[in-house]
Amino acid sequence: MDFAASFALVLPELVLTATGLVLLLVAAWGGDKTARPIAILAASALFASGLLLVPGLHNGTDGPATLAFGGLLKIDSFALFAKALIYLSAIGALMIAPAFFASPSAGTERGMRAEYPVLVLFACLGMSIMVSANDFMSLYLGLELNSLSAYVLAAILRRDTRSGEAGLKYFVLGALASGILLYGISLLYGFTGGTSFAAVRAGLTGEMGTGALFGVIFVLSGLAFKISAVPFHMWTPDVYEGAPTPVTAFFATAPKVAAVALTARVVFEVFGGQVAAWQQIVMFMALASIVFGALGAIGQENLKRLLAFSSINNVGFILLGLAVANADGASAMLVYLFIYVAMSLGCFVALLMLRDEEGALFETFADIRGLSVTRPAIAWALLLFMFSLAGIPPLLGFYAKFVIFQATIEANLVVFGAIAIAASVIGAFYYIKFVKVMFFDEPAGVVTGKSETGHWVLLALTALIISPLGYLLTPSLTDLAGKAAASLFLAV
Amino acid sequence: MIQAIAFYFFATIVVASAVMVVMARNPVHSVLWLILAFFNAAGLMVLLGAEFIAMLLVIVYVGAVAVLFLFVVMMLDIDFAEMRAGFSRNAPLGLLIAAVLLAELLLAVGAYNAGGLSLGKAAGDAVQAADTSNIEALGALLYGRYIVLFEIAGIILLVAMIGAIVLTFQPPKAGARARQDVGKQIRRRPEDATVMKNPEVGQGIEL
Amino acid sequence: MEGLPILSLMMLVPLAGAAACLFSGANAARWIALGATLVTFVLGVILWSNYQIGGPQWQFTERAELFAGFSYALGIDGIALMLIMLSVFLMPVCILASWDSVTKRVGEYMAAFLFMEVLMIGTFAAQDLFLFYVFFEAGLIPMYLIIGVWGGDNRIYASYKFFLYTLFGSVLMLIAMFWMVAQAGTSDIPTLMEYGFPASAQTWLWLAFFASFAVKVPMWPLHTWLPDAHVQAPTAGSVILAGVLLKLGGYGFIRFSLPMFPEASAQFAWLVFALSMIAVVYTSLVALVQSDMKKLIAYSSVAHMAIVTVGLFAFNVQGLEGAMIVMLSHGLVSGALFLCVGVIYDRLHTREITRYGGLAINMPYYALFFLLFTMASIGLPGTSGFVGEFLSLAGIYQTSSTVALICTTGIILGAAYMLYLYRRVAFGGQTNEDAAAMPDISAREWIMMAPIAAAVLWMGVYPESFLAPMRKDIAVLDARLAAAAPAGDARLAPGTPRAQAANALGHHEGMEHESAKEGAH
Amino acid sequence: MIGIEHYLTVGAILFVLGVLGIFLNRKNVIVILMAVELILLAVNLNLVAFSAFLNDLTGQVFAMLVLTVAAAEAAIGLAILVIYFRTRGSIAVDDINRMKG
Amino acid sequence: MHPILIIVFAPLVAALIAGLGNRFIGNVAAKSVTTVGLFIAAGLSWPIFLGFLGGTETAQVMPVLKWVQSGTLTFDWALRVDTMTAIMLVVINSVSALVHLYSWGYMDEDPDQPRFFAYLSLFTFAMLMLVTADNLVQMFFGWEGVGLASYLLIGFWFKKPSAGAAAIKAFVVNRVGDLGFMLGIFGTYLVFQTTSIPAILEAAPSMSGATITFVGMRLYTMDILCILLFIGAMGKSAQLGLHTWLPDAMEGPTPVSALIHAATMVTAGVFMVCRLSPMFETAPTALTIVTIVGASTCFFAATIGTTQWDIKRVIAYSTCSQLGYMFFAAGVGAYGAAMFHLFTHAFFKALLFLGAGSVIHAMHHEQDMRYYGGLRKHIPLTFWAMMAGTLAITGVGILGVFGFAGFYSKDAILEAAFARHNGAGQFAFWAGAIAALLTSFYSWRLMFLTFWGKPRWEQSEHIQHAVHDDHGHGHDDHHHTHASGDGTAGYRPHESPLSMLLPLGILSVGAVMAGFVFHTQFIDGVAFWNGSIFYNEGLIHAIHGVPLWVKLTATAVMLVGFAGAYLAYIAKPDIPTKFVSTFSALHNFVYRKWYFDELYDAIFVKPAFVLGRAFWKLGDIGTIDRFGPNGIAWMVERSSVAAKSIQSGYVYTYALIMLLGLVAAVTFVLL
Repeated sequence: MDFAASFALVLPELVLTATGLVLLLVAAWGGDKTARPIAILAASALFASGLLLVPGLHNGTDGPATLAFGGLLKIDSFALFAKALIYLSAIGALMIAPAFFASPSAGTERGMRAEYPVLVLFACLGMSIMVSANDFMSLYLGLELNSLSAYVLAAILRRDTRSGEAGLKYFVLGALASGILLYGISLLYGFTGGTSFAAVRAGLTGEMGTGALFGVIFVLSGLAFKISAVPFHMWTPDVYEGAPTPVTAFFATAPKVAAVALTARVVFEVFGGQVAAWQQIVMFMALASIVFGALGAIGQENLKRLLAFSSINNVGFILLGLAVANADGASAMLVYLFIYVAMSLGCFVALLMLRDEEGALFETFADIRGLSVTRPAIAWALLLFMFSLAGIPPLLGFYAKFVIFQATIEANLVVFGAIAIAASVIGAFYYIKFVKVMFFDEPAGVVTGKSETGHWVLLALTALIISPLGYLLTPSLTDLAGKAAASLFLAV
Repeated sequence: MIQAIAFYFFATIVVASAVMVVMARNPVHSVLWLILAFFNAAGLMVLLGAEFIAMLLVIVYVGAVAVLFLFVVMMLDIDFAEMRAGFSRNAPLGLLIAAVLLAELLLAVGAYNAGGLSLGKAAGDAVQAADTSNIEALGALLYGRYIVLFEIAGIILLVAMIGAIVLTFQPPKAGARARQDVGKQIRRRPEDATVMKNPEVGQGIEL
Repeated sequence: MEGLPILSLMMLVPLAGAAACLFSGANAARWIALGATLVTFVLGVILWSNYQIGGPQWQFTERAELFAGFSYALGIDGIALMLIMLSVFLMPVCILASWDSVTKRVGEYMAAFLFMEVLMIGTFAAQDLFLFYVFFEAGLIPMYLIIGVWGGDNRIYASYKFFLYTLFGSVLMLIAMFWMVAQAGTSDIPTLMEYGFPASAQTWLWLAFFASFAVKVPMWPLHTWLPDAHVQAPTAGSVILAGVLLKLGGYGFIRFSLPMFPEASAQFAWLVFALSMIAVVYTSLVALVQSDMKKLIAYSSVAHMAIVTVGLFAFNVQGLEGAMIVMLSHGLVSGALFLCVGVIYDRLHTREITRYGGLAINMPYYALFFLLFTMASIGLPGTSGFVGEFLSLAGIYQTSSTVALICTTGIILGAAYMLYLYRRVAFGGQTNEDAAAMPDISAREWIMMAPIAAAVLWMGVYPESFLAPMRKDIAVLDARLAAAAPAGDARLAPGTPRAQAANALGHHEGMEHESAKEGAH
Repeated sequence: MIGIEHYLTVGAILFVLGVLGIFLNRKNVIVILMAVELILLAVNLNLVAFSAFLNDLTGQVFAMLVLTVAAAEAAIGLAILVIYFRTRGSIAVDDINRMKG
Repeated sequence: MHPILIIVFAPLVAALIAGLGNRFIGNVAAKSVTTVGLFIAAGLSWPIFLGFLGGTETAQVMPVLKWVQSGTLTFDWALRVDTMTAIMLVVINSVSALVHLYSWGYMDEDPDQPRFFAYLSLFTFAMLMLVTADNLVQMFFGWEGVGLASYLLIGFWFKKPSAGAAAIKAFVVNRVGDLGFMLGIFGTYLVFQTTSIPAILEAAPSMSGATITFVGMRLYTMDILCILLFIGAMGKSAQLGLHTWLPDAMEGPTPVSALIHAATMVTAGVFMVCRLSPMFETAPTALTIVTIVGASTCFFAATIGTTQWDIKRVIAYSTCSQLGYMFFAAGVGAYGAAMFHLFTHAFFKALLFLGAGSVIHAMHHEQDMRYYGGLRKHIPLTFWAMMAGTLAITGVGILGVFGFAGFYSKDAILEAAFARHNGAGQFAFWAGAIAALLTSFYSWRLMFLTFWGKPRWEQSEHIQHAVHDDHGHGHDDHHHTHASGDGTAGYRPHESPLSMLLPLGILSVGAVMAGFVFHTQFIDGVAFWNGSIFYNEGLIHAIHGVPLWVKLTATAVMLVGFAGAYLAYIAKPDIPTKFVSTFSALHNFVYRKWYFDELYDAIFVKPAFVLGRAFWKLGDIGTIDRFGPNGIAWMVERSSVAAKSIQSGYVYTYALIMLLGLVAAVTFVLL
C-alpha cells in the first residue's frame, strides 16, 4: 500500500481533519467567544479543500489511480464533484450560522457554540468519506461520522424543545436506518464474501440468491433514509422544522448531496449488474417522493417544514435520474443536485433574512404576507427560488427538471416520466403560494430587521445562479457532471 | 454435541432476554436484560471462534455502554411506576409486519434448510492463519490494511465525545459559585429552602 | 437587413425596458414602457416590410448553439410574422390602457408586461423545440403576477387556476418533446416539421401536445380557467390574455400538432371537431346569460377559438388560413372589446352590465367603437372577423358539412349574445345616474382604440396584406397534410342531368299550352 | 458443528426484536435506544458468523468497527436524551410530538 | 371612371362624413351631404337603367380591389352592372334619395339627425354592394351590411327598450337565414370551386344530376345548394318562419321602414333568387319549396294584416305578403314577373310607408288606427298619396287598358303560377288569389279607418300629450276638458312639410305609372333581361295563354276585398266587433300573428337562456369546475390532509412506516 499516494488523494480530507482538530483545541480553550473566528477558519478550510479538488475536477480522474488505502476509498471525478458541492454547501451553512445564533430566536443561550463549526467540519469529513467510499466499511464509517455530527447539530440548541425533539427523532430513526443498512451489509458480506464494492459486485453476478437480494434491499432502504426518500422520509419535516435554521439549511444541502452521491455509487458500482432488482423500487420511491413531498407541503404554515417537504419532492426527481440507471441519468442527477443546492441554500438564506428589529426570525406564511412591499429584494429573490423550484422556465430549476426528464424519456421510461411531471404540478401549487402570500396579500409588516452583508451576498449569488443567467453555467456544469457520471460507470 | 447444547443454551437466553429488554416495564430491568443478552451473545461468538469480539462485547457493551445506560436511567430519576408499559396504537399492525419481516428474513437466511445455504466466496486475503491467535490476526488487519478505518473510528469517537459534551455540559453559571455569601446562608429560613414543584408530564421544570 | 439580428433586438428592447421599469418611479416606468413597446412595434414594422413574401420559408434566422439539447435558434415564417405583429401591435395599447388605471407598483406592472412581450415574441420566433417551450411556459410567471397583484377581488383563485391549469397542460407536452428529440435527434423545429414520426407514436405525442394547446386555446371542457382569469385580470391583462396568449394554443396546433403528427391529427380530428362543436354552442349560450361583461367576452373567446380549431383541423388551405385570420382578428377584436370594458370600468368600477345602459347618449364615440368591435366580433363582413370565420367555415365544410352546420350556428348565437350585451350597455335609457355622467372617451383612449379599429377594418377589407405572407407557409403545410387529410363527407357524385329539370317542365307545359292555344284560336 | 443458518436465525430474531422494540414502545425512549443496541448486536452476530464460515476476518474487523460506532451512538443518543429531558421533563415517546403534520 | 363607382361609393363617403363628423359638422351639413350624395347616385342610376331598357348598355364588371385569395377560394371587390343591377340601382337610389329628402321633414325634431342620415346612406351603400356583387361573398357582404344598417336604424331610438329588442331580433333572425346563405356559399364553392356568380351559373346545369352528402343525407347537389341559399333569402325577405322580425322592425323611424323594410332590403332575397335563377332552375325541389314558402307567406301575412291596428304593422305584414308573391313567382319560374313586382312594389310600398309616416307625423306619433279617423280633410295631400298607393297595391286596373302598378305585376304572377300547372303552382295561385282578396281588404280597411269616419283621436295618449303640451302650460287640471265631443280632443292635424310631400308626390307617380310603362319590358323583354336572369320563354307564352277567368281573378278578388272592407268599416262598423266576438279564437290566432312570437319564445329564446344558465351553473360550475380543477384541488387537499395525518409526530409511527416500506420492498422483490 502506497501511503504517500493515498494521502495525496485524500489531501482535502486531511486538511479538514487537521483543521478540525486544531479548531477543537481553540474552541476548548477559547470558549464560545471564539466561535466566529472558528467559523471563518472552518469555512476557509472548506474552501481550501475545495480548491484542492479543482485540478481533479477540471481534468477528470478515474481508473485505478483513484483508489486510496488499498481500495477502501476511491477519489474519482464523481467523488470530487460531490465533495465540491458538499464543501460549498457547508460554507454557505457556516456563513449564515453566526447571525442566527446571535438572534433572540436561538433561545435563552444566545451565541454560537464554538464547537458548531468543528462539528460541521467533521460532518463534512464524514461526507467526504461517504462519497469516496469504495468499501462498505468505509461507507458505514463515513455515514456514521456524518450522522453523529448531524444528530448533535440538530439538537445543538439545547434549551429549545424543538431542537431537542428534532435531535431525538433524527437520532432514533437514524439509528434504526443505520441498523437496517448494516444488516443489509452483513447479508451482502455473507453472501458475496467481501465488503469491498468490487467484491460485492463480483459476488452479485448472475442469479441472485434471496439473501443477497435482501442485502440489496436493506442497503437501499438504509440509504433511502439518508436521502429522505419516501417512505423513509418521515423524519425530515420534523427535523427540518425543529433544527436551528442554519442547521436545516445544512441538512437540506450537504448531507443530501453526500447521501445521493453515496446511493448513486452503491447503486451503480455495486448493484450495477442487477439493475432489474432495484430499478422499479427506486422508481417507486421516486414517484412516491414526488407525490408525498408535494402533498405534505400543501397546507403547511411553517416555511421550514414546507421546505422539508419540498426537499422530499426534489429528492423524488433526483431519484428519477437514478432510476434511469445510465450515465445520462447520473449526470442529470448531478446537475439537478447542483441546482437544487443553490435553490435550497437561497431559500434558507432568505428565510434567515426574515427578521424583526431585534433580529428575531420569522418562519411562517403569516409573517411574509405582502413581503414584496416591505422587503422587495427578498421577496423577488424568493419568487425566483419558488418558480425555479416549481420548474418554471426560464429559471434554472427548469433546466434541472429538464435534464432529468430528458434522461428519463431517452431511457424510454415515458410513463414514469409522464406521471412524475404531472405530479410536479401539485408541487407548483405550494410554490406559487409563496408568491401569492408575498405579492398578492396585504403586508403584515413584521419583517423589518436588517440583514448582514453575508446573507445578501449569498442571496444574490444563489439568485443569480438560478436566474436565467445561470444557464451560462450549464455548459461547464454539464461537462463536470458528465465526467463525474462517466467515472461512475467506468467500473461497469 | 456440547457445541450444540451450548449454542441452543446461549441462543435461547439471548432471544429470551432480548424479548425481555423490549417488554420489561422498568427500564432498569431492561438494561439488565440487555446485559444478559450481551453476555450470551458473547458466548455465541466464542462458539464461532471470535474470542476477541466476544471479549470486546463484554468489555465495551457490558462494561461501558450498559453501564452508561444504567447511569442515565438512574440520573433521569423518572418515576417508573407511573409509566405503565403501554403499546402503541399500531401494535397489531406492527406485530404483523414484524412477523412478516421475520418470516422473510428466515427465508433469506435459509433457516428452513439447514446446511443448504450457499455463501459467497471470500477473497482469502484475510484468513486467520493457523498459527496465529484471533486477536493477533485481527490486529494485523486493523493496523495494516484497515488502518484508515481505524483512524476514522477514532474520529467518530471524538465526535461522539464532543457531541456529548456540547450537549450536556453546562458551564457554571457566571457568578453562581463565585463567592460564599455567609450572611445569605445564615439568613436563610427553612420555608425558603425548599420549593415544592409538581411538574406535569410534558412540562419542563426549571431546576 | 442582412445580419442584423432583428428578432433578438425585438426581444432585447422590451427586456431592457423591463429592467429599467423595475427600478423606476411610476411615471418614468409608464413612459419607458410605452417607449419600449413603441420601439418594438417599429422594429416589427421593419420586420414585416423586410419580410420577403414567397422568399425562403424561414427568414431572419439566428442560431447559436448553447448546450446539449438547447440552441438559441430564432426565425420566422409568415405565420409567426403575423402573430408577432399582433403581439407588438397590442403591446403599446396595453401600456396605454394601464396608464391611469394602474396606480400601485407601476414599475413592476410595466416590467411584467414588457417581460411578457419578450416571451411572446420569443415563443413565436423560436425555432428550437425547447426554446419554444421555455418561452411558452415562462409566460405563466408574469401573467400570474399580473392577475394576482393587479387583479380583481377573486384574483387569488383565478391566478391559481390559470397557473396550475396551464402548467398541467404543458408539462405533458414537454415529455412528448423529449421523446421527439430523442427519436429525431434534433430539436430544430423546421426539421421536426418534416420528420415522419411513426404513426403509433404520433398518437400519444399528439395527445400530449393537445393537452397543452387545448388548455391554452382553450377548448371545451378545459376552458373554465379563462373566464375566471379574464374577469380578474386588469384590463391590459385581459387584452394580452385574449389577444395573444390564447393564440399560443392555435399557433401550437399549426406549428406542431399538424405538421409533426399529420396522421394523428387526422385521427383525432373528430375529437377536435366534437369539442369545438360543443364549445361553439355551449359557450355561446353561457355567454348569453352572463351579467359580467368581461365574463361574457371571455366566454365568447372560447366560442371563437373553437372556430379556429375546426379550421385548423379542416386539413385544407381555407381552413388553415381562415383559422389564422380568426386568430389575428380575435386578437384584435377581443382585445379591443376588453379595452371597451376597461374604459367604462375605469369610470364606474364595475363590470356589471346592469349598472350601465344608454351609454350611446353620453358616450357616442365610445358607443361607435364598441359597436364596431361588437360587429367585428360577430363576423360582420367588411371587418376582420368575417374573413377568418368565413374561410375557416368554408374549409371545414369541405371536410364535414355537419360540423360546418353546427359551427356556423355560432354566427347566430354570437350575434345574440354580443348584441344583447351591446343593447344593455349602450342602448336603453340612462337608468343609472353615475353611468349617465360618464364622459366620452379621452384622447388617450382614442389613441388606444383607433389603431385597432383601423386594423380591424383593414383586415376585413383587404386581408391580402395578412394572407400573403402566410400563403406559402400554409401551402407547404397543406401539402404536408395532404396525404393524411381525411376525406370530406361531401362525396360529390356527378350524374346525368335530371330529366325533369325545372325548366324542362316549363318548356313542356309551355309548348303544350302553345299548341292548345293555337288550337283554340 | 452448528450450521450458519442457526446463527443467522438468531441474528434475524434479534433484529426483528430490536425493530419491534422501537415501534412497540411508547413510554420510554431509553428502551428504544436499547432496542437499537439489539439491532446492532444482531448485525454483529451476523458478521461474526459469516466471518467464521467464510473463513475471512474482514467480518470481525467490521464487527469491531460496528461496536465502536455503537458505543459512540449510545453516547450521543443518551446525551440528546438527557438534554431533552432537561427541557421537557419527560422522555415518554408519546410526548415527543411537538412537531407533526 | 364608370358612374357605378360614384353611385356606389358616394353614399359611403357621405355616410362616413355624416357619421364620423356627427358632432362637428352639424345637422344641416350632415343632412345635406348625404342627401346630395344620394341624389347624385339616383341621378346617375337612371341613365344606366334607361340604357339597358334601350339596349344601349351592356353588362360589365368593374374590379375594385382584391379581397380574399385562399387557395382556390378567391373573391374580389367588384361592381357588376347588368339589367338586374340596373333595375335595383334605380329602385334603391330613387327610393333612398326620396327617403333622405322625406327625412328632412320627418326627423326635423330629432336631436340625433346626422347619425340617422349616416345610417341611411350607409344602408344604401351596403344595398348597392349587394346588388352589384359579382360573387356570392360580396353579395353576402352587402347582405350583412344592410342587416347592420337595418339593425342600427331599427334601434335608432335606442332609448326605447322595444327598439333595442326589435333591432336585435331583426339581426338575429336574419342571421338564421345567413346561416343558410353561408352554408350555401360553402357548398357552392365546394361544388364549383368558385364563388363567381357568372361562373356558377354557367356550370350549374352540368351539375343538375349530381348528388352530394349534406349532414349525413344524400341529396341532389343543386337542390341542397339552392335550398341553403334560399334559407338566406327567407331570412332577409321575411318569409314564413323567419318573418317575425319584420313587424317588430317598425320600431324604427318610418322613413326607414319605407326604405329598408319595404322597398329595398327585404327584396334582397328575391333579388338573390332571381340573380341565381339559372342555378335555381336546375333544382326542381328547391323551386317547389320556394313556391310553397312564398305562397304560404303570401297568405299568412295577409291574414294577419287584416287584424292589426298599428298602421305600420299593417303595411309591414302587407310587405311580407307581397314578398311572398315575388317568391312564388320566382318559384314557378317567372323571374321577370318577380322582379317586376319587386320594382313596382318598391314604389307603392315606399309610398304607403311614407304616407303612413306622414299620417303619423300629423297625428303626433300616434300609430294606432283605432285613434285615427276622418283625416281625409285634414291632410288631403297625404290622403291622395295613400290612395295612389292603395290602388297600386290592391291592383286596380282594367285588363288591357290601364292599371296601377300592382295590377300588372300581381296579375303576371298569378297567371304564371297558374300556368305552371303543377301542384305547387296551383297552390300558389289559390293562395295568391286569396291573399289578393285579403290585401284589398286590409288596404281599404286601413284607408277607411284612417281617412274616413269620425275622428277618434281623443283616446290616444299621444294626442292627449300633444294637446296637453300645446295648451296645458300652467293649467294641468284641464286636460280632461279636451273631450270636445267631436273626437278630436281639440287637436288639429297639420299637413306635412314640403320635404315630405315631394317624395310622396314622386312616388305616387311611380305607383300609378310604373306598371303601365314598364310591364312589357319586364314580362316579355328577352332582350331587356339579356341573360341576367333565367328567362323562360315557354312559361311566358303559357302566361299569355291562361284562361280569361284566371286573368280576371285578381281583379275580382280585389273588388270583393274592397266591398268587404267597405261593409265592415263604413257601412256597418259593428261587423268587426261582432266578428271578433263570434270567432274570437280565430281572431286571436290571427291577431296574435299565429302565435309565432310566442312559439319562438318558447322553443328558442327561453330555452336558450335556460340552457345557457344550465350550462353555466350546472355545466361549467357544477360539473367541469367541480369535478375538474376544483375537484382535483379538493382531492389533492384531502390527500394532503391524509398524508399529514400519517405524519403524526410520533417516532413509532415513523419507524413503522419505514418498516412498512422495507417489508413492502422485500415482499416486492420476493414475489
